[in-house]
Amino acid sequence: MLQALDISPETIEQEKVYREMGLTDSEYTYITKVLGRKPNFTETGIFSVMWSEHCSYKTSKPLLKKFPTKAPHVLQGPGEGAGVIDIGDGQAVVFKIESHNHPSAVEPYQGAATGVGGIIRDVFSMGARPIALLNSLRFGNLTSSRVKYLFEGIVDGIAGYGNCVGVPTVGGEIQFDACYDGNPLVNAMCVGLIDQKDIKKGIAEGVGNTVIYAGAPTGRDGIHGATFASEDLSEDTDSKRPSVQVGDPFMEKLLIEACLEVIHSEALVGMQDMGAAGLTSSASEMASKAGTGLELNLDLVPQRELDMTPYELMLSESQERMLLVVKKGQEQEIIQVFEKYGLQAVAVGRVTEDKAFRLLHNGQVVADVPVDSLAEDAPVYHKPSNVPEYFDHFQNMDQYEPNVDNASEVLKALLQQPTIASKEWVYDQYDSMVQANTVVTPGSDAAVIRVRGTDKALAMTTDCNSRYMYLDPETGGKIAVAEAARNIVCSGGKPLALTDGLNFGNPDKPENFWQMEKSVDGMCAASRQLDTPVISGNVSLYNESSGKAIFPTPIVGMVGLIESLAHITPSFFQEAGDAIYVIGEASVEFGGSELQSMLEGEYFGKAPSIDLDVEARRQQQLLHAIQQGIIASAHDISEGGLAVALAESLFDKEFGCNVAVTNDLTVQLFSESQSRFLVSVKQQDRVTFEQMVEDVFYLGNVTIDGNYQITSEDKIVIKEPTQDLKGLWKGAIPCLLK
Amino acid sequence: MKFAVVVFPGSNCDRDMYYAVKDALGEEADFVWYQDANLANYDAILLPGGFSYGDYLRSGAIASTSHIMDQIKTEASNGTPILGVCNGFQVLLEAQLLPGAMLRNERLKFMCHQEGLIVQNNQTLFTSEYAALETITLPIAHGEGNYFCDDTTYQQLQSNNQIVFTYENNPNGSIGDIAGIVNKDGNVLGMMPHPERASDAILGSDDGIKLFQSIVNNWRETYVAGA
Amino acid sequence: MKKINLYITLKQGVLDPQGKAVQESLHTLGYTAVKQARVGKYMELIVEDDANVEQQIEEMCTKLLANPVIEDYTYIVEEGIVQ
Amino acid sequence: MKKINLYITLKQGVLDPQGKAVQESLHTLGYTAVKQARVGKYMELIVEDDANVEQQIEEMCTKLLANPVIEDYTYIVEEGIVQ
Ligand SMILES: Nc1ncnc2c1ncn2[C@@H]1O[C@H](COP(=O)(O)OP(=O)(O)O)[C@@H](O)[C@H]1O
Ligand SMILES: [Mg+2]
Repeated sequence: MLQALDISPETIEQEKVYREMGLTDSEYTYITKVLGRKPNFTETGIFSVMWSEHCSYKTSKPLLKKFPTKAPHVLQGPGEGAGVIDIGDGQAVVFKIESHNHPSAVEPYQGAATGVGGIIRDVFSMGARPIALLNSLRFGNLTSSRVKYLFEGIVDGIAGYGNCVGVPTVGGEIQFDACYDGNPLVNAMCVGLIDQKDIKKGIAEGVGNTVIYAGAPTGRDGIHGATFASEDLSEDTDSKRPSVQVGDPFMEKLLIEACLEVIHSEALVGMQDMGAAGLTSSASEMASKAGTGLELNLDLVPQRELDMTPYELMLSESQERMLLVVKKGQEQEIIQVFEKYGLQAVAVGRVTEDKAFRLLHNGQVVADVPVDSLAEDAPVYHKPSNVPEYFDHFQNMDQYEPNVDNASEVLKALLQQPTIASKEWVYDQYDSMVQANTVVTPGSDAAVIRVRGTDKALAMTTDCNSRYMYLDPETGGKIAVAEAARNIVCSGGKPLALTDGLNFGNPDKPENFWQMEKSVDGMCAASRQLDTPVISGNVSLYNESSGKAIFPTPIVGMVGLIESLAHITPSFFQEAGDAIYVIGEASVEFGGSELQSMLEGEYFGKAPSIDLDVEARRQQQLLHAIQQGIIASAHDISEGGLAVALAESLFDKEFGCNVAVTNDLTVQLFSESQSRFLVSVKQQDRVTFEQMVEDVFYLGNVTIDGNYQITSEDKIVIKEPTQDLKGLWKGAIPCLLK
Repeated sequence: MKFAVVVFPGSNCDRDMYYAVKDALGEEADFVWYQDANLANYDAILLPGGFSYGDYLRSGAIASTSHIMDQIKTEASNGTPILGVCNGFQVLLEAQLLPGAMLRNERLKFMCHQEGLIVQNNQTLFTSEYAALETITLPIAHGEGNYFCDDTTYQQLQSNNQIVFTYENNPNGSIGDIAGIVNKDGNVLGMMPHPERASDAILGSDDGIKLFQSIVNNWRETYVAGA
Repeated sequence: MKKINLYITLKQGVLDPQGKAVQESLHTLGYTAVKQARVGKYMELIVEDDANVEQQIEEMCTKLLANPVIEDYTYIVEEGIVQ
Repeated sequence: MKKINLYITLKQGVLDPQGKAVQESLHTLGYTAVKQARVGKYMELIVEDDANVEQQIEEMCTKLLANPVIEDYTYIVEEGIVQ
């Protein structure tokens, strides 16, 4: 760890000390140009974290620009703590997703916990009350003890933090694939609710106004965390371990209450959390956005440890800290609120006119750099991109057709694949009901949270099938957005907008950058077509271990509006006798499927195709039918195909079904063709339903006998007690962990 | 009737409790911050769930030493109905207003889901609206809900009819499947399941309403003549 | 300054699922020689010298640090700690 | 049998929210002489005599019992324990 304080600007240049901090030679030269002199040690550190990928998005910016971000209902797009969407009645929903992959690989509990803490702060820093958490997780195969350790620790960390702060964890998704063995992914999403008049931005306006530091004192935790997140995980990672931060959800809970109280004070000008790169990024970004400067006296910053240097104070990633800008003379009003909650709040600086970021320590100026050079004017790179060989090879392959002789056995095996199996072991550990608004708890397509005092509710989900992304990132990108929207629609909501968590490998490799480009292109196309603009997001690159990149994993977090509580639709069958339909046809599409992985041990070929026009039309028609009250249940067909969706729809009430399929049995049962739904309707609604929704095929009925039964050409091809299937599906993950 | 919802640093079911009283019951409720509390003017005291003081050391331990507990003890001896749910129950145990202690769940994991409960004693201030041995569904959400007491205490609980709720399928290892107990005088109830989260059918169960309704009805019978 | 090393353990007769889980995990890892594991708490308090520590520590333990229904405690006082 | 008393503490500089909460609570109770509190874990392992304990315990600590990223550990071996 770099500790030396007295390294002179000359030494930094001659011995290229800046490289250890993650700056390149040309970046260093650029800094000397901006400053007109050599940066000192503290300044070099400040530039290095602000120009890290994590803070500056220097390689992903050109791609992020492509996202559609505007729509009449978007009140705040990307750029603030979180995006904001109008939901009517003067209210708005605020949400964002964030990754904490690298810290979680090193210390699973604290890494995941602080990831949750960080994303919650992003949401309440806007003035919104956090009302829900979701997550999206990726692990290697649950056969190695290291993966099990990471899995248990990460789930425990998410639970430990979320449960304590009192924000329900209501949904998420998990996939298991070997490419995540050494590099698990932990993406956490937080959703907040706000009255539009209370929206606060992270801006340092008003020359002369006071900068207040609130929350936990600064320690030496997580120094260079942002840079750490911008490098490959390597053998070397061990030596960086002390940089892992520890979270204090109790402190966060107090911060939430205090911040949501000061939001109503007209003394408050702006507020931002201290996330990656701590005090450095929050302070400089607040000034940069306001077109002002900022002067901080570091001697006044609350400190947990003795003799901290300016470098350490500025780069620390201690958790549970906020930065506020407050009208001059009204500081006490704000400070008192924090004190009521036993929290420290201290004036540490002021807003200046000169657009400089100036730091004082022991009476001396220890850093003085133009604010914009840190934020807005950070370097941007246009990385070379190259089609990977594997892609062309996959595109030229014939459609893969699996060989299935015993449909029953295949179904049972599929239900036990960890990616498909019940995640109850996970979400039972999350308090999914605190705040007493959770109408649909985890285990459904999308979680549903009612908006108290109205007849509205919010549906939310995270999705990304990274196998498709690997085979064909552009198609995969479309599917990720479409699938998220499908899950919202199934629960009765109209998809509003999305937040993206872009997880990729090292962008310096042209093949990886190509994956990024194509994924984003696909996501853009789908979000345009489905009218779900991108309002916030996060980028995590360098997700590699032993030189191998993870599958491209751009996670989509989506929120939808359910206009009336009466529209809330379950994902499972409601009553025996109801008619079962599938919307959409299946074709020979098994590339990237769960079945392919199970039978072949790898993924290859083409991803399932998707026609966005068809997708949009089916979603609209299904949502309309739901709003008309003729849909008893709706579930999207995803991993494992129709056979798995059917089983999942039976489990809750342990019904049976009697379903007849025609044509190729394997395709009908297991294909992962897109834009399909499994729905049930009351017998008397069948005619209306068939008139309202196109591409529907009647499959059979829900039965009371508790047997999952499928016939093909008058022969029974599967007949299994639902209870048995449910037992396999529920028991798979606990069994692997034993 | 006027309820106090006591808020400790780290309480997080305080609002849920408040809305259960206000919206589902239509009664009055105030949040009472642990520091500036005056509990004398309330007809019932609710200790909500959450993680007071982060559940550091032992759940409920640090809150149980705060000054407001003196007032709560006074009110308890005055016969004021006091309900502690989840963390509130843990606080009551640590404050020795109820006997026993809470251990970590047998399987060491936090758990959150609906559980079936049996109303073992419907002759209390809190349960008179339930039928004897009625089975109800309430959510649980806790990591330390494994109720423990020594044999003597357990026998006393039994012989005094202090066991109010038991689990149908013991989720956490509690002695005697105990989910909730009342003090000897019958005015202090501690329970791990969350009745306040079961106050609206849209949330999966409204079996919790009768508990609050019992408190109100018993108060009316005692204090509101002819009601 | 004095340093108090405080050990809090579950009472005999109180089930210790955490200890059991530790033991099982150790067995899984091949350490089958471990016949029993119990998990408790260890606290270090730094206390000002002039304080009447020995008397106060008993109080602190019974009032807050240990729960007598389920826990036992012992402690060791180290003198002359320089902070 | 041997008994191993194992003490696991957070590394210097690692945030100890639990210790902080305990300290503040002790202050509220009037024990203001307590200048610092740190909370760790204490484990007692009973191990068969023939086991090559001293060597194995190091392994057990680094592999399972402590997380070297944020925790330190020390232990004492007591010989000749009769169970
Ligand atoms: N990490 C998780 N956290 C919380 N809930 C989860 C998690 N993983 C899965 N779930 C729950 O299980 C449901 C089913 O998961 P999944 O099979 O991925 O659904 P889908 O394919 O419809 O997105 C999710 O919608 C969610 O409610
Ligand atoms: Mg789904």
